[in-house]
Amino acid sequence: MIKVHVYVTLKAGVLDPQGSTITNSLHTMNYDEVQSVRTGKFIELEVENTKNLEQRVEEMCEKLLSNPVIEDYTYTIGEAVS
Amino acid sequence: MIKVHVYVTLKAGVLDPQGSTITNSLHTMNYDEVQSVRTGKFIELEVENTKNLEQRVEEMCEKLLSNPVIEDYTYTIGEAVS
Amino acid sequence: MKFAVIVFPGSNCDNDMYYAIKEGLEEEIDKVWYTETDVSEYDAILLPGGFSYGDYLRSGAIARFAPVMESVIEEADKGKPVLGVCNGFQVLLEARLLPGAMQRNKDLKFICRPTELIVENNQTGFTNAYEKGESVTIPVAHGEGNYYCDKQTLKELQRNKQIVFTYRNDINGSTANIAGIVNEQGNVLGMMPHPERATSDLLGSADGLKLFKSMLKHWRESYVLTP
Amino acid sequence: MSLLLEPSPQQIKDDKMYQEMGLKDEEFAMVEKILGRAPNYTETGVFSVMWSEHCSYKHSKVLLKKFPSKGERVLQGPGEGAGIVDIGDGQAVAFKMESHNHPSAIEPYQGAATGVGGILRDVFSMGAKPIALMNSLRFGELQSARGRYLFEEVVAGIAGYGNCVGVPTVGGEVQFDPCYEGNPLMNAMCVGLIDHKDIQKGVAEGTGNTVMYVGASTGKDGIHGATFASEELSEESESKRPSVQVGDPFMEKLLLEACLELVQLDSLVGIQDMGAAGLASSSSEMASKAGFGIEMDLDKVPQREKDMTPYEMMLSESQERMLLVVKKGHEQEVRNICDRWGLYAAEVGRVTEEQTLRLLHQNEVVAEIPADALAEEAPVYHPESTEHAAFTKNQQIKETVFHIDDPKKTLMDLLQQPTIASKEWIYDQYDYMVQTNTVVQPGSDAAVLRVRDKNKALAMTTDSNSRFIYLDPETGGKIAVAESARNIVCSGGVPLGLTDCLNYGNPENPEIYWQLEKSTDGMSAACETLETPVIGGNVSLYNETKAGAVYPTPVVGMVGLIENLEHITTQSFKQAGDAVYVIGE
Ligand SMILES: Nc1ncnc2c1ncn2[C@@H]1O[C@H](COP(=O)(O)OP(=O)(O)O)[C@@H](O)[C@H]1O
Repeated sequence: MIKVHVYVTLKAGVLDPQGSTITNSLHTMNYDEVQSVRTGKFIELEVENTKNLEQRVEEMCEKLLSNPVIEDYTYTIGEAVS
Repeated sequence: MIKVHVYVTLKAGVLDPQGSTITNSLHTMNYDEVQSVRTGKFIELEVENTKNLEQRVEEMCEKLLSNPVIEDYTYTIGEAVS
Repeated sequence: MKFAVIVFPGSNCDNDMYYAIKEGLEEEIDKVWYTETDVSEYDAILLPGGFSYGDYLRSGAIARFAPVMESVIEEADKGKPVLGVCNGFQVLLEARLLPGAMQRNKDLKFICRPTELIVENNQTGFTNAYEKGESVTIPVAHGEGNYYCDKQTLKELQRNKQIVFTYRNDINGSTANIAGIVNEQGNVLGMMPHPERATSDLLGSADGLKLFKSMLKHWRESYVLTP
Repeated sequence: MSLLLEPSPQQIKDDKMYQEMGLKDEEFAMVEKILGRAPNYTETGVFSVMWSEHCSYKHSKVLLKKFPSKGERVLQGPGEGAGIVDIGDGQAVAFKMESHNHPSAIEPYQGAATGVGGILRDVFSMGAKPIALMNSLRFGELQSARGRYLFEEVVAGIAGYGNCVGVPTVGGEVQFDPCYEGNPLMNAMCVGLIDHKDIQKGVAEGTGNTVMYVGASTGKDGIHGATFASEELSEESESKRPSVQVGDPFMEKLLLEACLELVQLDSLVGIQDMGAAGLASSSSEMASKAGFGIEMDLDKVPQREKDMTPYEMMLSESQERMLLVVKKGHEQEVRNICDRWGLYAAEVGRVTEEQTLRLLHQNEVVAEIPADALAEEAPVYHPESTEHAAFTKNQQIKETVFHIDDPKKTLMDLLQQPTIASKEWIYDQYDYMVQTNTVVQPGSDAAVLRVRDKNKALAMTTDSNSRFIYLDPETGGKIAVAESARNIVCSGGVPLGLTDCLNYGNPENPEIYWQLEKSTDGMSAACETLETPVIGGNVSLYNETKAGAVYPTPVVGMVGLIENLEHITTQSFKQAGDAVYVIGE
C-alpha cells in the first residue's frame, strides 16, 4: 500500500474569504506577526501500487480532488508500506 | 517573512464523511486502486520572524487552527524569504 | 426573567430568538453585541444560530474567541442557564463548555426540514415542561450537525443523563442520534434543532415554545421562590 | 499587465484591439466621436463593458419599453437596483430577478453563489431588508455526469450563500432539457421589505459631495465579466476569464447589516451596488442618473493585489462592494457604522458639477469620459427578425390526439421526470425558515411569508415553460405571466407586479430575435390584461453553444399581497370527502 498526499490550494489571485477571516481572528488574539493566511485542502490517499501510479494520481487530482478553475494541486507519493 | 505550513488531519478513529464520499466517487470513476481517503486542511501562513516562532505557531494550532477533540496537526516552518 | 441573545458577526437567528422570547414567551430580552465583556446582569444567555464569522475554518471556532465569550463562560461556570442553538451549540463545543465536536452531515449536504425529536431527559431546566419520551417536531437547518464524541464520552453522557434530545431518525450521522446535550451541571444546553422556529402553529409547530417555558419555570422555581 | 506595457491609443485603433474587448468598428468610431480623440486602454475597457449587452441592453431596450411598468401601487419602476410596490401601512415590497448563467456554466458553485450575492445587493442597496430569495434553474438532462455536476453544484452554491447570509430561499423552479446541456441557466430573485421613507436611489448629486467605497477590496477577479456575459460560450471562455469570482457570504452579511443602518442616515445621498462592470458601471450610472460627474482617485480604492492598473480596477467584478455618495463633511458617520460591522470605508472621490467621469491614478488623469455617454448613449440596435422555423413547423401540425394505453403507467412515467418530480432534494438544502416568517414552505404553488406585526402576507413565485415558448413564443409568453398570476391567486393573494429575466440565444440571429420580440409581446399583453406591471428585470442573451441556442426562456417572478392571513391557501387536499372542482376552460 502506498500513501499519497495531495495538497490543494487556491490559485493566486482567487479570493480566500476563509484565509482573511482567520488572519483577522489571529490578529485579535494578538498574533500580530501573521501577515496572511491561505487555506487549502490536505488529502491522504491509500492506494494499491499500480503501474502508472503517478499518472493515475494526476488524473484523480484533475478530475475530482481539485477544481482546476480555481485551484492548483501538488502531491507526493510515499514509500510502499505493507 | 517566513512561510509556515500547517496540516490538520482527523484523529484516527474519527469518521470522515467527506473522505468516504470521495472514496466512493473515485471507485465509480474506476480508480479502484484507492483503498481509503482521509481529508484534512492545509493552511499556509506568512509570518514575520519572531523569537519564539515555533512556540507561537504551536499555540495558534492548539487554540484556533485545529480542534484537539477530533483533529491532530503538524506543521513545517520554512526558510526566511524576503 | 431577563434574557440576553448574543450577536456575533454572522449570527442570523438572533432576531428569531429575540422574537421567540419577546412575543412567544413574553419576557424581556436584549441583543448583546459580541464585543461586550459583562453579561452578568442577565438571567439566561442565548447563543443563536447562523454562521458566525462565516463558519470559516470550523463552525463556531472563531466566535469562541469573541470578547463576550469570557463572560459567558464565567456565567456558565456559576451555574447560569446558557442555551446554544445550532451555531450556538457549535460555539459551546468549541469553547469546551460541552463535550464533543461537530462534523459535516454524513451526506455532506445542508438540511433544512421539520424534524421529529425525542425528549430523552425532561428533568433539566430546559425541558421540564415536556413529558419524558415525548415526541416533538422542531426544525433543523444545518450543514454541520453531525455530532461526534468518543466512546468514553458517550458513556459518560449516557450515565449522567446528559443526552436531552435525540432525532427519531438518523438525519445527519450524529453519534447515538444526539440532537442536544447538557453539561454535567445541567445549566448549559446545546442543541442543533431550532426551538425558536417552532413557537406558533402559523409556523408549523409550537413545540419549541415549551423549551423556553421550561427555562422560565425553572428560573421562577430556583431564583424567585427561594427566599 | 503593467501600465507601461499598455498599448497606446494609436495601437488600440490601428490593431483594432477594441474588438477583443467586445466593441464593434462602428461603436469604436462612436467612442472616438464622443471623446474627440482615440480612447486610451482604460477608456476603451470602460466603454466596452458599459456598452456590452449586459450593461446597455443594446439589443433589447426597444422591446423592454413595451412592458407596462406603471400602476397605482408602483413606487419605483425599472431603472434602479430593484422595483418597488406599495403594500399599504407605509410599507412596500422591493424585488428583482437577475441571471448568472455564464459564471454558473464555468464554475457552478461560485457562479450560483455570486448570483445570489448580486441580487441581494440590488435589493438592500435600495434600503430594503431582504426577506426572501427564489431562483429559476435550467439544466441539461441528469443522465450526463456533467449535467448532474452542474445541477448539484448550482444548488449547493445557492444554498451556501443564501443560508449563510440568513435570507430564506423559499422557492423556485427547475427544468431539465437537452437544450440547456452546455449552457445552464441560473436566475436568482430577491424580495425585500421597506418603509416608504427609507427608499434609496443610486444617484451621485451635489457638487463636492464625497464618494465612498464600502466592502471587500478590489481584486483581479472577473475582469470583463459583463463582456463575457454578452458572448456565446466557447472553449476559449475558459481561458478568456482571468479568474473566477469567489463569493464571501460572510462579508455580504456584514455589508447588508451596515447598509440597512447607512440608509437611515440623512447624510446619505445615494448608494449603488458594484455589480457587473464594478466601479465602471456604479460610478458612471450614479453620476449620469443625477446629472453630475464623478472624479475618482483610484489610488484610494482598496486593492487586494499589488500594482493593479486603472483598467483592472475599473473592470474588476470583485463581489460584496458598494459605492456611496455622502454629504460632504459627514464621512465620519459612514465610517462609524462601517467600523462597527468590521468593514472598511474609503473616500475615493467627489461629485463634480461637470458631467464627466474622471479617473486619477498616481496623480495623473487616466480617463475622462462624459458620464452619460457610458450610461445612456450606448448604441441601440433593431436587429433583423425572421419567424423561427420551430414555430412555422409547429403551426403546420394538425391537431393530434394522443392514445394512451396504460394511463397509470404513463402517469407514473411522468411523475418520474425530473422536471415534474418532487423538488424536495433541492429545497431541503435551502434554509427556507430563517427569519421565521415563512408560512407556506416550498412545495406549494407559491411561497407565502407573513409580514410581521401585520395581518397580511406576501406570496411569491417564479415561472416559465420554455417548451411552450419555443413552439409558440407569443402564446408561451402569455402563459408564463398567467401561470405566475394563477399561482399567486391560488395562494390567496392579489398579484402586485412582476420582475422578469429574459434568457435567450444570440439576438443577432434573426430567428432568435424574433423569439425575443414575440414572447415579450405575449408577456406585455398578459401584463396589461392582468394589470401586473413589470417593475424591473434583467436580460441575458447569447445563451448558446456550438450545439445551438437554449429555448427562449423568459422567467417571470411575481409577488402578490395577501390582505388577510386567513386567505392563505395551500395546495394539498385537506380532508377525505371534500368535493373536487375544476374551474376554467
Ligand atoms: N427584462 C426586463 N424587464 C424590465 N425591466 C428590465 C428588464 N431587464 C432590465 N430591466 C431594467 O433595466 C434596468 C437596468 O438593469 P440592470 O443593468 O440589470 O440593473 P443592475 O444595474 O442592477 O444590474 C433595471 O432597472 C432593470 O429592472
